[in-house]
Parts: sequence; C-alpha cells; structure tokens
Amino acid sequence: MDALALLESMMLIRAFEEALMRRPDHGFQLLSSGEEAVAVGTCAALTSDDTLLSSGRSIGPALARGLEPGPVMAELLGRTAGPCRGRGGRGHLAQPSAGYFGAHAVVGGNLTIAAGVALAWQAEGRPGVVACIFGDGACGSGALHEAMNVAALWKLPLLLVCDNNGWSVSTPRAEALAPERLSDLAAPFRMPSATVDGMDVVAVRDAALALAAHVRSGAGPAFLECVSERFATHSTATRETRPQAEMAAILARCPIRRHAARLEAEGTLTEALRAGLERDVADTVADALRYAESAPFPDVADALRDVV
Amino acid sequence: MDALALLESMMLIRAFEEALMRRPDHGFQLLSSGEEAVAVGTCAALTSDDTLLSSGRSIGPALARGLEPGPVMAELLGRTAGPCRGRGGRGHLAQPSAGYFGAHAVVGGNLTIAAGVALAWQAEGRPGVVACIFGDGACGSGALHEAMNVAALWKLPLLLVCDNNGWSVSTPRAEALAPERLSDLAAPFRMPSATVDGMDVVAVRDAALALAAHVRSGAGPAFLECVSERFATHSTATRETRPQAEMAAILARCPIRRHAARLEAEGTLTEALRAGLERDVADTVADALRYAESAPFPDVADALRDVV
Amino acid sequence: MSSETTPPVSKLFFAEAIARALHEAMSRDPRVIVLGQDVGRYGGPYREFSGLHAAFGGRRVRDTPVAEASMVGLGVGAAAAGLRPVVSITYMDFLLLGLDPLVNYGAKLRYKTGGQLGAPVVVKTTAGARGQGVAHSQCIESWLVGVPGLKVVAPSTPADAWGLMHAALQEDGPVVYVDHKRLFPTAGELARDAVPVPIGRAVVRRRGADVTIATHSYMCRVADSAADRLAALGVACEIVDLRTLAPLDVDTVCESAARTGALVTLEEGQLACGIGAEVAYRVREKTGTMRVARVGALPAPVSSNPVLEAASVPGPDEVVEAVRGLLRP
Amino acid sequence: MSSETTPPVSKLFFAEAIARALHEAMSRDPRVIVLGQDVGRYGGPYREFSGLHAAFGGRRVRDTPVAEASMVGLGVGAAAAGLRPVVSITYMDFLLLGLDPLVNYGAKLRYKTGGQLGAPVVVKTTAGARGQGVAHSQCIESWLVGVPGLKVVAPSTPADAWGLMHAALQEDGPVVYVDHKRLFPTAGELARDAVPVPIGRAVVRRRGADVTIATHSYMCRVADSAADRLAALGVACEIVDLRTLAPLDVDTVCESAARTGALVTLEEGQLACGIGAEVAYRVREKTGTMRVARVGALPAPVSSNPVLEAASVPGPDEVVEAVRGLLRP
Ligand SMILES: Cc1ncc(C[n+]2csc(CCOP(=O)(O)OP(=O)(O)O)c2C)c(N)n1
Ligand SMILES: Cc1ncc(C[n+]2csc(CCOP(=O)(O)OP(=O)(O)O)c2C)c(N)n1
Ligand SMILES: [Mg+2]
Ligand SMILES: [Mg+2]
Repeated sequence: MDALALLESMMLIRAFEEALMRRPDHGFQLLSSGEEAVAVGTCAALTSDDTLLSSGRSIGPALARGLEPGPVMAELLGRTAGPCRGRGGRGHLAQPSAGYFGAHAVVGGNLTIAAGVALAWQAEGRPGVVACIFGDGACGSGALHEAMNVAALWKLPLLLVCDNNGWSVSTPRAEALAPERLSDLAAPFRMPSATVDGMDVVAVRDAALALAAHVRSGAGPAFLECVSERFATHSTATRETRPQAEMAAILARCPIRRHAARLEAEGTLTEALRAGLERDVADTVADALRYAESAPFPDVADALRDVV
Repeated sequence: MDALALLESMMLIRAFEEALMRRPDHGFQLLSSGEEAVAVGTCAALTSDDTLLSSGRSIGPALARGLEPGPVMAELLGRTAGPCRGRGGRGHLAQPSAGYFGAHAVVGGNLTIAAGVALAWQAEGRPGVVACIFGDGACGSGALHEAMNVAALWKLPLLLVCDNNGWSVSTPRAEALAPERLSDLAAPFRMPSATVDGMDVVAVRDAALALAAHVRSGAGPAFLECVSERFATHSTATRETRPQAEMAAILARCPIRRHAARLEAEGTLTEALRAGLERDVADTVADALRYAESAPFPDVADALRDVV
Repeated sequence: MSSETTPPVSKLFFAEAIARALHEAMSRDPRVIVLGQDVGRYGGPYREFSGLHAAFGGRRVRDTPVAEASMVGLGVGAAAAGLRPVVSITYMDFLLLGLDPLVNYGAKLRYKTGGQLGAPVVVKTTAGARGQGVAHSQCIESWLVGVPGLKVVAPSTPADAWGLMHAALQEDGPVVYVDHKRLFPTAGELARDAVPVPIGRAVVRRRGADVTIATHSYMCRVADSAADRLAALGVACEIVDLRTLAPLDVDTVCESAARTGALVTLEEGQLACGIGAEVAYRVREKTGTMRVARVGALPAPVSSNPVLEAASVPGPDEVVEAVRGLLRP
Repeated sequence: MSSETTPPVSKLFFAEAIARALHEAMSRDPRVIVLGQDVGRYGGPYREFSGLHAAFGGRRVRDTPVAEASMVGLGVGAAAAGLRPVVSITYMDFLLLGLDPLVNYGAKLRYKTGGQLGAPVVVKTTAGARGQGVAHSQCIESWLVGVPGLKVVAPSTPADAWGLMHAALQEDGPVVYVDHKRLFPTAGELARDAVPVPIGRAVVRRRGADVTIATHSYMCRVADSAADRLAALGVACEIVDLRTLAPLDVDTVCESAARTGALVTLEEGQLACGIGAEVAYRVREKTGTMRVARVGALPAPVSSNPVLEAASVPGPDEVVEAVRGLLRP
C-alpha cells in the first residue's frame, strides 16, 4: 500500500466516525479515532490471503481492511444490509469473505479464537497470515499467555498486534500491566516482537510487514506493539477522565496530520491532492450513510434465525 | 533447617508414600517420590509466619511443611481424623493452622488463590510469605500470567515455585510449553527468578531462601523453577509411558541418596546416624498408619455438613 | 428541633444504594475491600462505586486488570485468608471467565476443608440486556443456583440493593450479587433505620387475587407494567419478588400461588433449566397441582440491535399474554 | 462363505466406541482433528482416543498444554475457519475454564454473524463421580442446555457413544458431548450397519407400565438397577434415555409418561434448575397434571471420600424410594 493510500485509508476512518457521531441513532460506539495508524498500518501488511480479527473497537480495523463503508455503516446502525444483517453491531462486526474474520467484544476473547483460525489455516496448508488486533487491556488476560504459548509451540501463522492506547476505560496501562513494554510478553515464547510508535502509520506498516514476513515464512507467530492514543472517550457512552490540558496534547499527535505533513514535506502530497482526498472520503461516507439509511431494520422474526 | 533435617524430611516423605502404597485402600494417589527435594527445600525457606499452597501432588508439600503425618495419613485414607475430616483427600489436603493453606487439584487453580491470600496478608500487614508450588503443566495456563501480572503490579508477597518434573501426565514439558526455561516467564513482569536443580535439596533451599528474602522485604513476588523428576506414574491410577531404560536413569537421580552422599562425604552423616533416621522415620510412619486406622470414616450425614 | 426534621426515609438511586451500603460496610469493617475494573477514581461503570476511592483510598478500592479469572481468584483467595472482598465483574457474561475459582474453589472451600476455611467473597455483577449485544447481555443466574455452597441474590429496588449488599457482606461464604443495567438509574426510598435484607426471603411487591407472578431483578418492573395493564382488563396480579435465588424462598411463592391459584414465572434469562422451571417444580411439589406458565427470553442470543433485543427479551406484552393464556377458562 | 460369517453386530466397550467413531470420521473427513490433554500417544485418560495418533499422526491428534480456555478457543476458532475439531476436556469441571469461548463466542457465532460463520466443534468431556473429589466430579449439563446455539448429547451405551459422536461431527454448530467416568469400561453391541444417532431423539430403554424414569448417561444404568429391584416388588418401570439434552425430546417422555401416568426424573447433577426440573415442566405442559418426582445429587459438593461420594450422588436406593413414594396411593 503506497503512502497516499495509507493517508486516504486513515482519512476515511476519521470521516466515517465523524459522520456516525453526528447521528443520534448509533446506539453507542467505540471509536478508533487517534488509532487509525495502527489499523491502517497493520492492514497494509496484509494481503487477500490473510485474515484479520479485532477487538470490539472495530471501525478502524474493518475499514482499513477494505470492507465496503456502506455495509459497515449499515451494520453499525442495525440495518439488515450490514454483513451480519445488523445483528453483530460494533462489537461483532465481521465479513470473513472480505478478509475480516471479525470483531469480538469480549476483551482478549479473540486471541485464542485467532490462534484456532491460524491452526485451521496451517492444517489446510493455506498460505495466509492470521492477524489479531487487541488492546493493551487484553494483555492482562490469561488468554494472551495461552494463545502465545500454543502459537509458538505449534508455529501457528499468527500475527498479534497490540493496539496499546494506554487505557482500559479509565485505567491507565501502567496501573494494569506490570511489563515495561507489552512486547516483552512475547520474549519467553521466543517469538519476534517489536514496539513501534502507533501514531506513525509508516512505522506500523514497516514493522507489520517485517513481522508478517516472519509469520508467512512458516516460522511461527510474532508480536507487534503499537503505542497509540485514544482521541475519544472509551465509548461514546462513557465519561472522559483525562484532564482537558492532557487531551489537547493528545489530540495534537494526530496520525493523519502527521502522515500528511510527512508527505507534504516529501512533496508527495499537494494541497490540491489533499482536498481531492477529502472530497473523495466525504463522498464515500455520504454514500455509505445513504446506503445504510435505505436498508431496513431486521424483522422481529429474525430474532430466531441463524441460532443453530 | 539444617542439612540433616532436610534429609530426614525427605526420607519421611518417601517412607510415608511407600507405606501408603502398600495399602489397598488408598483410592489412588499422586506421589511426590523423586520430587521430595522441591517440597523440602522450599519449606526450609519458610517460617511459621508463612503459608504454603500446592497442587494436588500434595503429600510432599504437606509433610515438608511439617503437618503431623498421622492426620495426613488419615486424610488420605478418608478418615475423619484428617484435618479436612477425610473429605478433602489428596487433592484438597489443607491445614491452614499449620501453615499449609492447602492443595487444590485443578491444575493452575491455586495460583490466583495464592495471589489472593497474599493480597489479604499485605492488606493486614502480616509479615509472611505466601508460597505456591505448582507443576510445569500449570505454566501453560493463563492463570499464571494473570497471577504474575497482578502480583508484580501490587507487589504481593508471593513466592511462586514451579516443580518442573518434566511431565504433565504423558505429555513432555517440551511439547506443552514453548519457553526455554519456565522461569523465563517471570521476566516480563520484572520479578526475580531462578532455575535450579530440583534434585538437589540444598540448591532448592538456598534459592528459595534468597527469593523468599526478596519477597519478605516487601519488594514483590519471585519465581523459582526447580527441575525435578517424577519417580512414579502420574498417579497410581495412570499408565507409565516412559521406557524402562529411561526410568532406571531417572531413579538413579534420587534426591535423598544424593543429599545423603553429600552429607557422608562431608562427614555429617554416619552409617549409624542414617540407620537411626531410618528407624525414626519408619516409626513415625507406623504411628501415622495406626493413628489413621483407628479413626472412623465419616458418617453419611456428614455429606450435608459444612456446605454453606 | 424535633426528630421529625430528619425524614424517616431518604430517596436514592439504585447505583447510589450500592455505593452507600459499601461505604457503610467499609467504614465499619476494615476487611471489606473492592476489586474491579474501573471501580476506583472512575467510580464504576454505573457509578455504583462512586466516592469509595476518595473515602478509602486505592488500597481498599482497587482497579484491576481486565482479567476476570484472576479477579475472582484474588477475591476468593483473599476471602479465604480473612478479608471480605467485593469483586466487581462488570457484566455477568464475563463471570464465565471466573467460574473456575468461584465454583471449583470458593463454593467448595468450606466443605472440602471440613470447615477449616470459608470464602466470604461477594461477587457483584450486572446482568441483562440494554443494547450491548450477544456477549454483554446474558442472565445466567440459574447456573449459580445449582452450585452448592453459593448464595445468589438479585435486588430489584434501591432498598434491596442496599439491604442485600449488607446481608451479603455478613455471610460466611461466597455470594453472587446480581444487579441489572436497567436498574441503576431507577430511584426508590430507603428507611433511615433500614436493616439488612435477610438472604432467603422473598417479598410480595403487589397484591392481587387472580394470579401470582414470581420474578426477580429488573423483571419485577416489567411484571409491574404488565400488572397495570392487566388491572385495566380486570385481572389482579400479585407480584412476588424472589430477591434471593439461592436459597430460594419457595414458601412465599407457594402462599401467594395458593391464594391466587395460578402462577406465572418471569425471568429475563433462558427458560431451559431456568429459575422458572425450578420455582414451578417446587411450588407444585408443595401445592399439588397448580396452573403454571413461564415467561423468559426467546431461545436465541441477545443482539445489540434494538429490534432484535426487544424481540428476544420478555416485556410486558409477553407477560400479559401468558397471564391471559393461563386464566383463559 | 455366506455373509453370515460376518456377525451383524460387534461387541465393544464404551471407550472403544468413541475411538472407533473418531477413527471412521477422521478417515472420511480430513477436517476432523482431535485436540486435548494426553489424547496423542497416550490415547486419552480412558483410552477413548486409542489408536488415533498412530493412525493419523501428531498434527491431527494433538496433545495440548493444560490450558482449557485456549483449548476450547482453538477448537472453536478452528471450527469457524473450516475444521471440525474434537476438543477433549478431560473433566467437565474444567470446562468452566473454557466457557467463555464456547458460550460467548462459539454458541453465538452463527447468530451474530448473520449466518456468515458457524463453529462446528465437538467438545467432548467427562462428567460424574468416581472417587476424584470436589473439582473432578461435577455434572453441569443443565447449564449448557440453556445456551442458545449449543447442542448437548450424553450417550449411555457404546452404540450411542458411537452414533452420537458421528452425529455430532455432522452438525453445523457446537456440540458438547458428555460421557461419564463410569461408562468407559461398560460393554455393548454395535450393529455393523449402524447409522448416526439422530440428535434430538430419546429412546425407551426398558418397557414398563407403572412409572416412567427419564434420565441420561450413567444414570440409565442406575435406573436399570432400580427397575430390577422394583420389578421384584411388582412395579414395572419404563426407562427413557434422553440421549440428547439440547434439543430435548420431550415427546418421547410425554408418550411414555402418558402411558404410565407417573414420571421420575433422575440425574447425577444438582436438582436446582436441573434437567429434571426442565423435563418435568415440559411434560406437564403437554400432559396437563402428572405425578412427578425428581432424583438428583444432594445439595453438596462431591467428595472423593467413598462414604460421602456414595451418599451424595443418587443410586438405586434413592430411585426405588422415589418411585415408591410417587406410586404410594
Ligand atoms: C472480558 C471482558 N472484561 C471486561 C470488558 C469491558 N470492557 C470493554 S472494552 C474494555 C477496555 C479494554 O481496554 P483495551 O483492551 O486496552 O482496549 P481499548 O478499549 O483501549 O481499545 C473493557 C474493560 C469486556 N468487554 N470483556
Ligand atoms: C484444569 C485442569 N486440567 C486438567 C487436569 C487433569 N490433570 C491433573 S494433574 C495433570 C498434570 C499436571 O501436570 P503438572 O502441572 O506438571 O503437575 P504434575 O502432575 O507433573 O505434578 C492434569 C492434566 C486438572 N486437574 N486440572
Ligand atoms: Mg487500551
Ligand atoms: Mg509436571
């Protein structure tokens, strides 16, 4: 994925979320704003052979993975035109046919599932990588340990990507996790790991490419920690606990502005180009909203469909 | 605990288990034979301020901790004179008043419990160390990760002792656990750790003393891995999978003979002294058996006692 | 001047009632501590721990990692060693991660040690649907009811939230305290001289001669709405709030059902092997034959989708229909 | 010479029946793999995986770490991605460690993805008491029965062990396959032309006109012993083996109970919110009034102590007593 595409992908996520937030009918959402570079950089290292799993903070990962914004919007607004027919919602968004095995809203819950997907792929001799994005919070859970151990033992094609935004709801990472760097957790299992600046999409992509290459080679799992910032509250239904002054500094670290500035400095991005991207993204989001709005809510009888 | 006491403690465990094995009525047992040095060396580092938890392989830990052999035998034979009134049995042997908080037969199940005991002691300002002996098998469980993280974060007075006998039933440790050394698992949590020869009671004791001193100082948890050998089958009800030739080499590593040989070489142990210890131990075991036999089985009505 | 200046009751919200009970218990008993995600400065996802961190500090009101297995293990272990921890498991769905220490250790500890140890831990958790989807909406109280050594309480009013928390903290063994997302913002009264609500005692919330509705937690409010509607149709419902699910107060339900001659059980969770099946069995055991209907969730997961969620969990409509079906001659 | 030289049935033990079904399924379908502790060369704690490692190798018959959460997670995830894993959880008590991936993910996967994914995993686990104590003896089938999206089977004979394993491996979603420690060494017959046992179909094991005993798993044998004793007293028992607990075949129980006019439910697990409560409810729902008694464990943990274990789980005595109590005029 080239540098402009990285920018556009991040811009799309931001614009999508902003549009979603303007609606009164989204229930509540866990936004990826601020963390776009983690999703986009990771997905830039994935091919159509690969699949992605994520936590319930799913908008960034889903869009970065290339899901159509319209169906994603429909899913988040509870419409049947969503890939899960509007029943998965933010926490359980999934479109395996598009390389997104899905979100799972149980913290840490997708880690052993992802290892299982990787096991199936290994058994079937498929070439792909199974990538799983999870938060720093999930690093406290035993599931990470169990998944890392078995993935390392069995050399599963699993790329673990920790989107360390420094918070689990109101709890700072330092008060929840003893390791100095979260990627240190991979060391006992003798898997390659890296900690990168999660606000720098190029750094994320390059590290993800390197680690994915290791995984792709059949040598087993790898662990990538991306240190990021959460721009919004934990969810749109939760209170902000960070002081305003701190928030200003956090928002100043915007991964989109940072990447755009780099491209401008390099001469890759012009004002016109940027305006064009902004228009494209806005159009895409507007289309997505129209697509979603035109779709119905599920029927009551749907409540008993696809149970077993 | 002096060197002779270490020897006697190990001899007692061995003789106790041999006597128990001669009985037809023990149900089935998980023996500590071969692993005496781990239990005895660990307990030699504990004081009456401390408490011990263990896995279901409980005979060595219980006797090494100084529980009366009579009640222990009674417990294992299902008699009401056991500390748990004969209802805990091998898997759940406990006598907190004697510094043995207890066994728990769920693999890894005592790890977070031990952390909880350590939390209570910290909250109450008690000086002691909470030691938890668990098998290599338990190192695959997420509970270890969760317990280490929180113990490190909160500086809990927890000494984790892994009795790595190289097997989980029929599964060799190398096929179940990816780390090179199991003590490597402690590194990300920045707690001191050591791997020692678990067949050398002095090495275990010295390492346990050093790590317990760290824990006692209030600096937080520590991790001790003792590499040992299981002399018997996993339990007396399971099949042996190790070839006979291998078994001969394993049995030759006897921690009791090794320690005795050292003491003989040093001149601390004479033939007469050793014969005396053997007699004492045999008498103790015979008394324990008599004590247990003289006690009744529980009454049927006991089945509804102490439920809530 | 006179004592009448202090009103005999105070008004408070459900979430406040929990915080108040904990504040009182923690003031009185240094062994009470709170462990949970975001229970500290944040005050809990529903502000139900509000003020405790400020009052008692970070060592007695501890934010934990997102690691429910260890949270329950820590609570059970600390309880066995002498504390009286309250462990907050945000949603009951996540309690699945902590069932091993709770069920395999805590609930059996007194029994297996022959009375040497017990684990007086309160596991406070939140059940029920409110737009949060398949893994954040479940009601699995019925599982816990069959675990010997566990007690289970489920308040439906602020007064009971307060009274059952106090009672739970006085138990010798583990108690699971189940509240509900939709109850936190509800208000009610608490008498100044209130005493703990005895564990194992149901209460009749509404009197009526025609049918008994036995229910608990948020479904008490659903039952009440249904009863209002039925009253308009000339049917008088008696509502028994079970309050404690283990032990279950069958006598109170039996007395009521014997009076009305008909019993509807109502729960938000699944019907199969549920609370209703148990209540129905035990009532019939005592009363002989009894007309019974049960109402619960559709046999399906609970989606965050508003249409599907509303369809899958019971509301007043389903209760009205069940009552009318039962009373139809 | 003639086809009669091949006997139409073979005799085999329960443990062998499981291994045989797996061997056949693995030969036919490369997607079937086995994951579990000591399932490889060792052949399983009860030899129920005997021969599979030799036949299919270590990549299809994998020993796992002692880490039930990941074992179930791996199985569910691999199932969702196209395999048909059989995950062996040695004892049902340890399934508590794996309930999050099973219940919060696997059981809800088809629903939450709108049919895009499913998780055809078979979680095979062993319930019941046989001298192993409080955390190795539990029967928690009733919990699973109330989980939408899960099926639960519990064979009592080698033929059903074979037939239900085959059926489970043909499902589109997760199935929990519950066997019992005391069944492995029991023997039985399997027809050469046997076909999978349909999931959701109970079977009448013994005919009798006086009372219906509805039960499952090892308790079928206990029921049979009780029936022998009762026959000597002139009481003819009909025994319905439920075989599948979810979905539950209520019709077969109803037909039998309608014939006999009396129903005793029998389970080794706890009564509260148990299988018996559900069966009783649903039978009465269909048959109107029905005399019912239920038999299950004492409300206490199950000790490894032989005296206490025998006292706490039901045996023929309790069944005989329940039947006589029920039939007493
Ligand atoms: C097992 C579990 N426990 C608790 C929760 C409630 N919860 C939802 S998101 C969240 C924070 C997770 O933090 P992190 O993993 O860092 O992800 P982030 O929200 O920062 O993206 C929590 C505690 C949950 N969903 N699952
Ligand atoms: C959670 C859990 N899973 C499985 C078992 C069955 N089991 C009992 S002991 C054991 C082996 C454990 O190995 P290890 O921890 O190394 O202890 P060792 O037996 O070698 O002392 C197993 C798998 C159990 N008791 N608990
Ligand atoms: Mg975070
Ligand atoms: Mg071992």
